[in-house]
Amino acid sequence: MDWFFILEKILLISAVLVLSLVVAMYSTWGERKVAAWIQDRLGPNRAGPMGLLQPLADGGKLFFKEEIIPTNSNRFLFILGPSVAMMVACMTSAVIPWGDTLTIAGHPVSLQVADVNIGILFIFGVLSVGVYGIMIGGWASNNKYSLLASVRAASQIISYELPMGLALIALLMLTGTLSLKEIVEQQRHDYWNVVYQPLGFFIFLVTAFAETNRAPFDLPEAENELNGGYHLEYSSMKLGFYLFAEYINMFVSSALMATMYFGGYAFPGMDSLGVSPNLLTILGFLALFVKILVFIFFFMWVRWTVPRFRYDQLMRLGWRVMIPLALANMLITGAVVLARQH
Amino acid sequence: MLTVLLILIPFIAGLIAFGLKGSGPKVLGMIASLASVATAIGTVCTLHADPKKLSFVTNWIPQLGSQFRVGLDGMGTMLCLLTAIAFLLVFITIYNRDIERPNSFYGLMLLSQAGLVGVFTAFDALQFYVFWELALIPVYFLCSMWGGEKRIPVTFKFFVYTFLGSLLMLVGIIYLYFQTPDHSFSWTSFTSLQLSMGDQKWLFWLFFVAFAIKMPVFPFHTWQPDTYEQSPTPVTMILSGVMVKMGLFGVLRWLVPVLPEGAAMWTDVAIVLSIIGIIYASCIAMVQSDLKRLIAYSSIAHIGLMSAAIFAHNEQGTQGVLLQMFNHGINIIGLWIIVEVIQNRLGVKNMDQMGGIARKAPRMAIFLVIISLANIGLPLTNGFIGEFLMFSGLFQYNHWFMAFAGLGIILAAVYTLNMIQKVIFGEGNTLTDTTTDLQPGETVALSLVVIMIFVLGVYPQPMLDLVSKVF
Amino acid sequence: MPVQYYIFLSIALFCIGVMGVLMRRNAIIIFMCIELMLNAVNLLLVAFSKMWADAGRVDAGSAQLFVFFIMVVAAAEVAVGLAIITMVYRNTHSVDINILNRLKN
Amino acid sequence: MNALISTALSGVVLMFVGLFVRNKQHIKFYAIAAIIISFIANLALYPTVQLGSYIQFGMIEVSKFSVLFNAVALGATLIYFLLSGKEFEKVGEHVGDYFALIFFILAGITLASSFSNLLMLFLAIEIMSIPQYVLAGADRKSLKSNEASLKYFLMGAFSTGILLMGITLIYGAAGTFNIAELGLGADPVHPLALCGIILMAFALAFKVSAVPFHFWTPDVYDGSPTVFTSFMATVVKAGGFVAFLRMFHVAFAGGAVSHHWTLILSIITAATLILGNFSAVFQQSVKRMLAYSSIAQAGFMLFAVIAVNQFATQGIILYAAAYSLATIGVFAVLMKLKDYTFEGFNGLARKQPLLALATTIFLFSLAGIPVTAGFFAKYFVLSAAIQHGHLLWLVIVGVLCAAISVYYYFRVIMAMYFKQGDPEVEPISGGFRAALVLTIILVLVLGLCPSLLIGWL
Amino acid sequence: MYTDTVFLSATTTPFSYFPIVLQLLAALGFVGITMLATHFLGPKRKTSDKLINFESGIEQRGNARQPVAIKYFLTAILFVLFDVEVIFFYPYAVNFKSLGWEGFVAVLMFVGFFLCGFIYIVKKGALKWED
Repeated sequence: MDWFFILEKILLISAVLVLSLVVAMYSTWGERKVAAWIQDRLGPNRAGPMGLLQPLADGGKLFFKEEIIPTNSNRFLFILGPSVAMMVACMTSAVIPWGDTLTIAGHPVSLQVADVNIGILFIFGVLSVGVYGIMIGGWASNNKYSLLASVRAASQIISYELPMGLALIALLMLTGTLSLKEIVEQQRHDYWNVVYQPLGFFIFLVTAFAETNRAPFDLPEAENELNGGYHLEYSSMKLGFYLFAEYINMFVSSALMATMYFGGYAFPGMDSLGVSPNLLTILGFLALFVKILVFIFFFMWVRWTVPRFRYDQLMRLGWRVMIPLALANMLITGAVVLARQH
Repeated sequence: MLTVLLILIPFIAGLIAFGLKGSGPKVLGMIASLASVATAIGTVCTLHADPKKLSFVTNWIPQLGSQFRVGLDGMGTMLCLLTAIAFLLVFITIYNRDIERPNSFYGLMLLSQAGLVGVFTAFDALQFYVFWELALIPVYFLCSMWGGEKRIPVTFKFFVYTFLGSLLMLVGIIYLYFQTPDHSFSWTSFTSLQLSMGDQKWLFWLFFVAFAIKMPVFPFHTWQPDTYEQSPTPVTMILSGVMVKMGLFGVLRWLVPVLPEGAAMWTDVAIVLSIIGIIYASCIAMVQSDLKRLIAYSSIAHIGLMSAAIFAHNEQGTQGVLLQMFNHGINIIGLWIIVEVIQNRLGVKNMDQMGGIARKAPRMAIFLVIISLANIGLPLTNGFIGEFLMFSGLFQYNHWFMAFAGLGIILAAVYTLNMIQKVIFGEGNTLTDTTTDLQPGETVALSLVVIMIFVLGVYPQPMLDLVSKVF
Repeated sequence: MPVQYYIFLSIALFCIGVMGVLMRRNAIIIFMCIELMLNAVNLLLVAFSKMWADAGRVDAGSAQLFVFFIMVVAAAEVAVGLAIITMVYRNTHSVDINILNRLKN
Repeated sequence: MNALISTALSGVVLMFVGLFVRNKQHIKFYAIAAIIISFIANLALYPTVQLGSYIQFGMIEVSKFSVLFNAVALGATLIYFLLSGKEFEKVGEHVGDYFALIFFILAGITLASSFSNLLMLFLAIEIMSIPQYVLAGADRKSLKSNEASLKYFLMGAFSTGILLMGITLIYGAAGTFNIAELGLGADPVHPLALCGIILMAFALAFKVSAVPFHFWTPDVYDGSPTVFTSFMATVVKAGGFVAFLRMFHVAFAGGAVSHHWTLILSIITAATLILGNFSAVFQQSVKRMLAYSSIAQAGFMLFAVIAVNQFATQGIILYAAAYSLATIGVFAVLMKLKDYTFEGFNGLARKQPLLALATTIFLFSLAGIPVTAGFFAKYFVLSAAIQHGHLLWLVIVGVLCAAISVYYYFRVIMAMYFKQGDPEVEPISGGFRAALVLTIILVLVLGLCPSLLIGWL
Repeated sequence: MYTDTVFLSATTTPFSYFPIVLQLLAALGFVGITMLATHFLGPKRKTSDKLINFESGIEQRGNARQPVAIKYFLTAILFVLFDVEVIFFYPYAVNFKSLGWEGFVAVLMFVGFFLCGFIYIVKKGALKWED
């Protein structure tokens, strides 16, 4: 056991967690700004310059709000729900390679918390726990709207997990590995995967929207039907956790898409720049961050542009369109890869 | 081929009978039984001329080494003849009776005949077992459908007893089968087995119980009086006249030759059981007021004597048994015919309600007396010679046994005479006054019986010649 | 880690599952206990697979394939089982298996 | 192999036939056609296997035995469709699905008769079981059906867990799933293997409802829709037995290991025989009586599992055929009656002589009376046990129990022939009569000439 | 054989999962501490009206935990089935280059059965939400 290794990992984990939280916080700010921009308004502009302190104010507010647990609810599950949601959101980032290795004092430091050989499966597994957070929260509230919303959310999430899994399989056929790090390294020397997998990327994108309950798939929290959805009974930081979890998920999904389809920390021509490896790693990290921001912007753009689906449309899209599409994508990928091999 | 014919005639006639209506079945039954008797007589002649012609072998289940193997020796021929005659007598007796659903009745009767002949002709153990069961099933239906009030439970008891016994026998057969070197069921393979004493000791019981139930020997007899009482009388005739011989036949053909040492070892036990049966049955017969039960118990006593004589293991005893099998069959059928007639006329079975029949029906009375005396074994009747041989055989084995068995003769005389007294003599009553004498059919049947009684009583030699032909 | 640890863990899980099946009355919980049994088996299979792979058997991976099949079959069972439990619940408003004894009469 | 493919495909086809064909009568015809095709496809392999068995993909072994057993199972199913196909419509709407499920069960059975790998054993058992859970609960409105389904499901899944543990422990001991290569015969027997064998014996005993793992059987058979009980209690049970038999004959026979399980299985067998028969005696409903009788008959089939010899293999095939035909026949008649108690049969002989005759012959066959198939079935399994040498006590128990079984089988016969009554009988179609006569003929022919069946082996 | 896979020959040890455990602990700590902190920080002025469920101002009637539409159950059940079918693709996808066209044909067959089931449930109306 190497103490430096542990220290390095603890620092990295803290950094990643803080980064996700900060990004999530500023996503709320960004979201409002984007909404304002699209709707030709100003958006938050009072707290700090350009309203930059607004997220802090919001966070503080959540901390100091009164915590309400309805008498009819199941107390333990009521608290467990948002905790699970938040935990899951924090865990997915563990296998994402944020950058190549830095060399600090002779020690190589990988900018990835854990390079496991089943990275994709890990994310997939952790993500599917996320549905429990919503389900437990909705059930524990003992409120008809919450329950309905959580059941809807559960159905929606599991339905879109299938095409997501199939889309990943196509990617897996292409790369032959489940390790995210290796996937990135492959793209560093080749075209980005999106070139080979445009359809796969599209499917993944759509399912990512559905998995994170983002518009136009935000039926679980459809205000006009469900009074706000599964977290209707929540207040203070528990509500905050649900909201944060959603934004962190959005951030992680963006990171994943960037990693798997858009080269991750790799950018074109990075190996011919001739700068020091450490600098290159930092540049790579910045490249990844830019990609992530683009995706986050895309998420927001869609939210304020596309209207919400009806539930039957949503299910039909998931089952009858996405699954066959993903299957076809998988088979075509397989055939093409095999054909090119011989 | 004659042997196969002996089975096929009643079998096919039986199947056809199910489909006939009106008087068709009984005509067919009569024709079939006449044909059977003719065939049986033919086999007797063939046996004397060329016994090989009576064997017939063909493959049945090659995987098991089981063959369809029929054949006849003196004993088998005699029993087939008895069967054919018995059925003929039954059909003659009941020719004018109204029977419900005659097609089923005659069909089942003929099928049971086929089963019986099959048992007597089988020289393959598996086939023997199959026919053993086949003879039982039609009788079960006959008793249950046309019998008395308590017929269903009583007949069922009979069935379960016999079935259980035969299953034990099946286990024995399978065990023996695995002992044979060529894995065969044939009688010759079985008899040439050299089994250890330890095996014979317990195998004996598997077979003996099956046969003892059928005979029946004390203490396996409890089904018998009830069944005889509850069965329709024509069926009782078959049961007591022919079916009980299956047990004796089984012992003679399959038990003693196959397990000689086992049989020798348990001889005393078997004889003691038989003698207990004789005395016990005779005693009960003496106090019996129900005519059918009385004859049933008398049958147990007679069979007990035969079974004891078999286990005496000597020439004379065995010859006596063989003779007596035929004669007892004839006599008991004669008795049952009279019982049937009485029951038909009076509608009762209790002897206390009878009496004075002699006056109203003298012919019947004469027949009853003759047949009863033959049944006790009076000299010059057919019963005498067989009983004499059996007693001398038993005497050779152990004279104490003979003495106790002889007690049975005296008791038999007592209850038989008592029965004659009660039934045909004495005061008549309103019921017996209406009795009419024998009808032609019954007269023919009884005359045949009496003729056989006297012929065989005076001149038993042909029968002795026949049964002495061993395979 | 030695394979014994896995064996003991699996057996323990399996026994917990068996006890649960035998003692609990709620159909869903019984069902979950059965799943626990299956997963104990899965764990053990993987452990044995590793054990035999270390012992030099080339086909030791077949045990891991077996796990896949168990998972698939378990899923099929889950599907049928959940459908049955839902059906029973809709008819009796209970998933207590004691209610079944009441149905008998 | 052919049977496996054709039954599985038939299942899929019937699923879709059920979707697209509205006329339920037609669905039945499709099913019958499919089973006939499967039957022929199965037999088409016979010339190939005559030269010897061969193993495919290291997973299934195609041998004369498997082909013959599949033929029996498919043939019995054909008879079942002919006799009871109409009853499917009474259970519910989804007739095509029911047929499809039955074909999937058949696929499991064909796998059970030919597996050469423990994985295939597991799959066979599961493919056989899962559709049964659904069939048991097919009558969604009936609480009894619900109960049967849930109970069957929980018990079945539980025994699957135990089976898997057994398989895993055996794998731990042997390092392979191939049943021919397990090589457990060494002395002393590996403790893991021993535990595994015992667990597997228990699990399989569960599936074939041997005492003391039988307790689900009466309730499940009683609660399920009668038409499916008929199938579950016959063909499927035979399939369970064939898996049992293959497992113990191929994998666990020989060497020191067989002593360990012979005693356990003997005790299970004796308990099954005694309890099954005695419980059957006290039943008031014929359907329940048949449920217990199926337990009792399982006892006889277990003889074949214990005794590892030629007679056992022949016996299991014959028993499967005899028992399936007879029980399917009795159930087919039972379904024509309104009242399932013994009294419901009173006087049937007068009203419907053919039904009564058929029932009588089937019951004779079940009781093991000669000239019916059941006699030789019992004969062969008893022979197998006697040849084994150390099981004579078990044989005697079996024989005594056979005598007891006569009691409850004959109760039906007595009711039909010797008692008065006016049973309510549904109208009988000509096709049904023809199928019934065909079944009678089959039972009798097998009773006269078992070589016609086992001669193929 | 199919056994010589990435799964089996994986060189990574259980230790490579250690950082994930660390992250789990960190996440757990963060969530726990935040929960506790907000519990103590916020005001507590509970009234009975505040603690009843909010249903748009209408008084709550009956238990909220009623069985929902069967469609949701059906979706869940179907998900379980299809998800494990998808699982089967993973080992194939990892090995598919070495399995070549033969394996591809086998998977085509598998997909065929998959689609059979899929079409069946679609035709059966299991995915029909429109009514």
